Amino acid sequence: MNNYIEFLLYSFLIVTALIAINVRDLLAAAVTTSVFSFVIAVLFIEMGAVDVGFTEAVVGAGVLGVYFIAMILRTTRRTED
Amino acid sequence: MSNFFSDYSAYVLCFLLLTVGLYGMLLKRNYVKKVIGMTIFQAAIILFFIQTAYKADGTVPVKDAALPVDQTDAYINPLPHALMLTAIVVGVATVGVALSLLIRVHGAYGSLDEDDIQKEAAK
Amino acid sequence: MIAEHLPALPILLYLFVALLMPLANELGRGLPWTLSWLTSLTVAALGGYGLWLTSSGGAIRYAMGGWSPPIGIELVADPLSCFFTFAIGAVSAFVLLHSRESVERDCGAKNAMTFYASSLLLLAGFSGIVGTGDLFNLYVFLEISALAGYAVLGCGSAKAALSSFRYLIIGTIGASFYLIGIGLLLSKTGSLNMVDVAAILQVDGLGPVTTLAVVFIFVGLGIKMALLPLHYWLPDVYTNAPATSTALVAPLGTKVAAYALLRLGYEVLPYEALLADLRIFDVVLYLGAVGIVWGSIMAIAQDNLKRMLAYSSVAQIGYIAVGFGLATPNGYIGAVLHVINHAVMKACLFLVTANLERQGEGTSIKGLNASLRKKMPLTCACFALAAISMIGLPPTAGFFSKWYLLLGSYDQGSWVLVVVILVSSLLNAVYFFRVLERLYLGKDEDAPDAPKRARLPWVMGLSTLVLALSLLLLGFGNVYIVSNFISPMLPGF
Amino acid sequence: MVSVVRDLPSRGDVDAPLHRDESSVGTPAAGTHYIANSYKDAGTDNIVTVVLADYRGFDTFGETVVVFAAGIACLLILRGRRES
Amino acid sequence: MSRLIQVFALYVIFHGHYSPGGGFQGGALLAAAVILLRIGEGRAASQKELSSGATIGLGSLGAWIFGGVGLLALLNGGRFLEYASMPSMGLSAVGLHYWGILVIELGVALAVMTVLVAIFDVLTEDDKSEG
Amino acid sequence: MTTDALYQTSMVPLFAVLVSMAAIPAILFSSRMPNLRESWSFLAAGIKFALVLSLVPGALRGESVGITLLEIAPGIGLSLVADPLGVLFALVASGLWIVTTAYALGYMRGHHEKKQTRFFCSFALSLSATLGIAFSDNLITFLVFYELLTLATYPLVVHKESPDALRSGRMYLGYALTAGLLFLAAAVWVNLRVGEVSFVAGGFIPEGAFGDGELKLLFLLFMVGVGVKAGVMPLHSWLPAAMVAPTPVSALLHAVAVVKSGAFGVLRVTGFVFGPEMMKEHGLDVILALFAGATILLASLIALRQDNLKKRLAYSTVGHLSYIVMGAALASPAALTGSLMHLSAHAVMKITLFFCAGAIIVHSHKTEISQLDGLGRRMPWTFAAFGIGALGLAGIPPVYGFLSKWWLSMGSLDSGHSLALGVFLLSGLLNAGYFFPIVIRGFFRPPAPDAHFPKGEATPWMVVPLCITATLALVFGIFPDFPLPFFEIAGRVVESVMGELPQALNAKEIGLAP
Repeated sequence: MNNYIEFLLYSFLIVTALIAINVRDLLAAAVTTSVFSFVIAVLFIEMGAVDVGFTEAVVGAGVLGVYFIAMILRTTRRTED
Repeated sequence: MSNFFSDYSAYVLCFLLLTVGLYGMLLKRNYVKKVIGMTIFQAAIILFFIQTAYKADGTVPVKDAALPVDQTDAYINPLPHALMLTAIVVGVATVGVALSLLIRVHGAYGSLDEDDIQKEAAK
Repeated sequence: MIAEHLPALPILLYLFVALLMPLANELGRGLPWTLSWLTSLTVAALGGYGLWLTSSGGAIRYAMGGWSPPIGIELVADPLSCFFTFAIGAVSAFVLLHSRESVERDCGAKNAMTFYASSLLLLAGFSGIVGTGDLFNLYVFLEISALAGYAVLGCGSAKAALSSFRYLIIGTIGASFYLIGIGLLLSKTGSLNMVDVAAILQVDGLGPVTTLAVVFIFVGLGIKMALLPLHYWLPDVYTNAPATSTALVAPLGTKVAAYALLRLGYEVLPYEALLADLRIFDVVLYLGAVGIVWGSIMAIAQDNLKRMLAYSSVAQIGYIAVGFGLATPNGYIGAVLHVINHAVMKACLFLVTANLERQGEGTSIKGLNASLRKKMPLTCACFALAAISMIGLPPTAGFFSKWYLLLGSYDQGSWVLVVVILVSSLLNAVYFFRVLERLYLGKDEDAPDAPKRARLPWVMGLSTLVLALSLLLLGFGNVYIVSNFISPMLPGF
Repeated sequence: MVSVVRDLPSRGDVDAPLHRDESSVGTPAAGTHYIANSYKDAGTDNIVTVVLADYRGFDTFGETVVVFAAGIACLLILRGRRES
Repeated sequence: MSRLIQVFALYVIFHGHYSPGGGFQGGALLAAAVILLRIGEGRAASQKELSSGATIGLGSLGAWIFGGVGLLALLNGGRFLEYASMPSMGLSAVGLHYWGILVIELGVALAVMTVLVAIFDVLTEDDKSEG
Repeated sequence: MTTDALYQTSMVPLFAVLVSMAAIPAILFSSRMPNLRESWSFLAAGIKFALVLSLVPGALRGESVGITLLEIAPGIGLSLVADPLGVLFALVASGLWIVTTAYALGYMRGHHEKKQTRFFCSFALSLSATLGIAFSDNLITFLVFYELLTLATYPLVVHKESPDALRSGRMYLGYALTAGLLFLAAAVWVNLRVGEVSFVAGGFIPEGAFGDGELKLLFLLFMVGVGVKAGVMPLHSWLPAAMVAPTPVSALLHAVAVVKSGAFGVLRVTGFVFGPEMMKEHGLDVILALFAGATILLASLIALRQDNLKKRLAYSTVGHLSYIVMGAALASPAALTGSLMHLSAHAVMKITLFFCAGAIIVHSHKTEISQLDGLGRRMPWTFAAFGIGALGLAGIPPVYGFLSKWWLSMGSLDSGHSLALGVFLLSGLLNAGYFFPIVIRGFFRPPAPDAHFPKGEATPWMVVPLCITATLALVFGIFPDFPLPFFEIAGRVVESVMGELPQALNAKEIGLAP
């Protein structure tokens, strides 16, 4: 059972990572990165690293996302790849 | 196979995420994508550390009245966790600096794509 | 008191003063500048004191927080680390002393505080790398210095920001590789303390995981020290950054990474296995040799003086790598000595370019002409002296590192290296005399209507001069330095 | 690559070098030491907090400095530009 | 909403001794609260909460609180950050460690909050003169 | 040498080296007052010569005196020691510096050269370096001053700052720096294998420290290292190019100080590093002799074809330097004596010729030999001095050059390399062939119709020095030990290196020496 949840998380991580890297809209990429961070935070907690997971959730999904968005709004959403 | 999955799959995931991150940092032409690659790369490293700390049947490293601390195998190893807290902070800091550099770059070149900027710089 | 806390003091001093900068800025406009170079000077004094203490009394170990290693973090002051601390303090003191006007020009007078805070954090990171005895702590300081480094290299022009960003990406890869290496090591040894890890690896030997860890650590630090195929970030960064930043980072940054590699390679990772099974020293050696030739050739092809110096740095790092890879006492001595010598030479040369920029001369080599010799005789003389040292003519400092590297090459019976070292000296001569010729012999083409510029401020001249003269001092003092400070540190070969 | 993965401790292996009581040269292994002693040393339940703030407090000081450095760095990069 | 986060953040900081959490997470949450204010209610309103000019100064103060604890131990004859060597004020060594950790967590929280806000501020700052 | 019984500590060699360096600040500060500036040069030259003279009695007793300043590499001191060979060279260099200073004064002012302060500074520095080379006690000290000499003479070579001069300067640097590096490579190697770098009369490399092939390689490294400055073919081409320098530079540096330091280096390396026995044992003498012999003949042949006066002198220098090298290669007592005497003889004679060339250039602005027809009658003193020098270089008695050639020829016989004798004789003929026409043109050809010769002689500042050196060439030819005991010092050197004096050919018996 545990294995299945983990497998789901794993696949989700890889998919979000690939989307974040490849999506053509930077804003979407930033949001996907936040999602990625959140999912990996869940994985950390699942592995017993509660502190790390908590921090990753606050930072990766929260602060970093805000930074990315603030920066993208100030510059450009456009990208070639 | 299921044995391999439960034993080593997290390493494989780390490796895949490292590859994705590295691919983003080195081969993507857009600078924001490079930074995103960087966050993925760092998350993968953190995952690796957390993975090494894990103990089968271990509980979170917070003292539990029911589990005496001299049963050290009952608690997950706290050392990598502590290290990774630092590493996460370092990661955020790096991304912050990277983004402010990018704002500066965009202000002068009007783009965040390496190709455009190289064209601009060659002018 | 001071002796007891010696390993921690330089780091703490830099950190605390850096943290004071916002306050200092409120108290007085020139205060950040004054504080920063005074701090560096104090650190140099601490380093000197530490040298004196440790070269006779042995290493001082400092258990942070009172937790004895491997439970807590340990700092170590031994002759080698004190020597580096001294070098960091001394070189940066003069660069910072020199910097006031350039910083205000490049970053704006209002932002001088942030520049000096970043510089001090950079130096704190350097002295932390040098002083720490803990693998993860080293990573933390690596990142402190890296972040501060991206900042000081990326301020000023947009070009600087761009090259600094590229450096950030590659630098983060380097640091992350190092971190992966640490993680792999940790998973096999369960320890982060350098002495402890060394002992454990001595017993356990190299397995597949530890081998991979070694590779990651070497590649990571190789990026940080700009070893040949990993060097491509360097020329752009050094060329575009503000003058003071380059003068601060170029002499020290790559050297500190080299120091870390030296420490880890010889004292932490199992040396015999690295040497015999992995042959990683040979790899470093040949990369270094190729770097020497490649860097020198590229330097010849440059027209921008700063870019030329940057490529010359690539070549000089090659020397250090060669000394490191030789894995003989003489090679080791040569590498360490060259770290110091090159730091002083490069700091001096970059200060010269800063002086040129200050006087509005630009740094295109084609644009230099003999009128400079009359306008800035001191700067030109310093350039000449440093150039002679770079070429490696006796009795300047550069000659002696070459001497030891040659001895080491003969020890190894490596004729290729002897030839490389000799040829590179000639190549050095080619690109430095090209500049010297223009400075001293070119036509006196000062446009008659050129605007009169104010004289160079005396602190700028003084700093440049002190660095140039210390090249002679290092040259004549090399035996003293080697026999008192470097030889006691030789790892078992 | 496979040999490396095989050489890594398998998931949750309590006998991995990281989780031993002492290292192969007899020095205490830090992780285990932390679990056993943190409450005794600092009276704090959360072991990670103790490791972070006490045993490896210097790293955390470094971490705080990194944060500060990032702040300073952003200020310098975005505000510090050549006055032309 | 942002008040709620702030309360929660304080809980996180102070409860870090017993459950997951601590200075960094709490600081980050506080920062998130302030940033939320900046986004939601506009810059001017949130300046009352935490003014942009004070951020870096307060950040260095936070780091100084951390370092100050270390220095206090050092000056009192111990090693840097050796909490047991701080002036005891009637506390046992364990108690000193306990309080030492709490104080430095506060320092970390202050530093992290202010600096994260500062970074946000400069990232969203209007361009004064570009080029 | 520092371990010799006959060694004494003394600061004199150090002072002798430093005195001209000490003059540099004085020269710099008085750059606005040419007269004062030049008197500093004179003063330094005088003191330097006096200091060297004070070392002569010791040298005649075979003693060496000196001092080790500081450890420059582990176990290797920066040592300045005056032994007979060093004193011999120092005597030549410092003695001729006085004359050259006077001459340079006339030349530089007559030619209205620019940047005279830099000129005199570099000149003084070069002399310091030359004396440093003379008094170096070990390979590293030698190298230090050798490189210093390269740097100090570079500004002199490029003095004109014309594209031509710059090209020559680069060429000179390229050759000299490469040489220095090879020398360094050799020195480091020796240091590592033997653990010793101090010169010892008769050689200090023990048999067996190097394999035969290695020894040949080492010897080649050393010979290229010192051979560049000594102009041994094929390493000579910088020397004719360097003739773009002002004539006093060509005179003192490219006939005496720089090139002789190369030749001196050959003597040091063959006599004091390898030693004559090892040279013979491994056939090193043959290698060196082949190169030297070829250089002597080829350089003379090329000189024949040169029309530019200074170029012809330069090629003649290349040839004559190899006389010295040849003497060192033959390594018999007589040959070495000849070699040492030629060191001083060629210096005195060639400097005369260069002085004459400079006087001609400054006074009549003629640089080509074909333009000199009839000029001798306007400038009789100059051309007479030229004639004396030319006679000497061709080896015709009673000029000094005859003596050195005589000893060299004897040496080629008693060392068994009689082929060398043929080389010496043939080259003597060639010398006559390229020098005499100049004198003959000057005195006996009618001037070309469009030649505009000035009236009278050049300034006394130039004529007097060249007459002095010409006279010296004659005096030494008749009394080889008067006024300076060159012959006797040479005897001491030979004794220390070879362990014996030239036996059958004792000078006093055949009446060639008092």
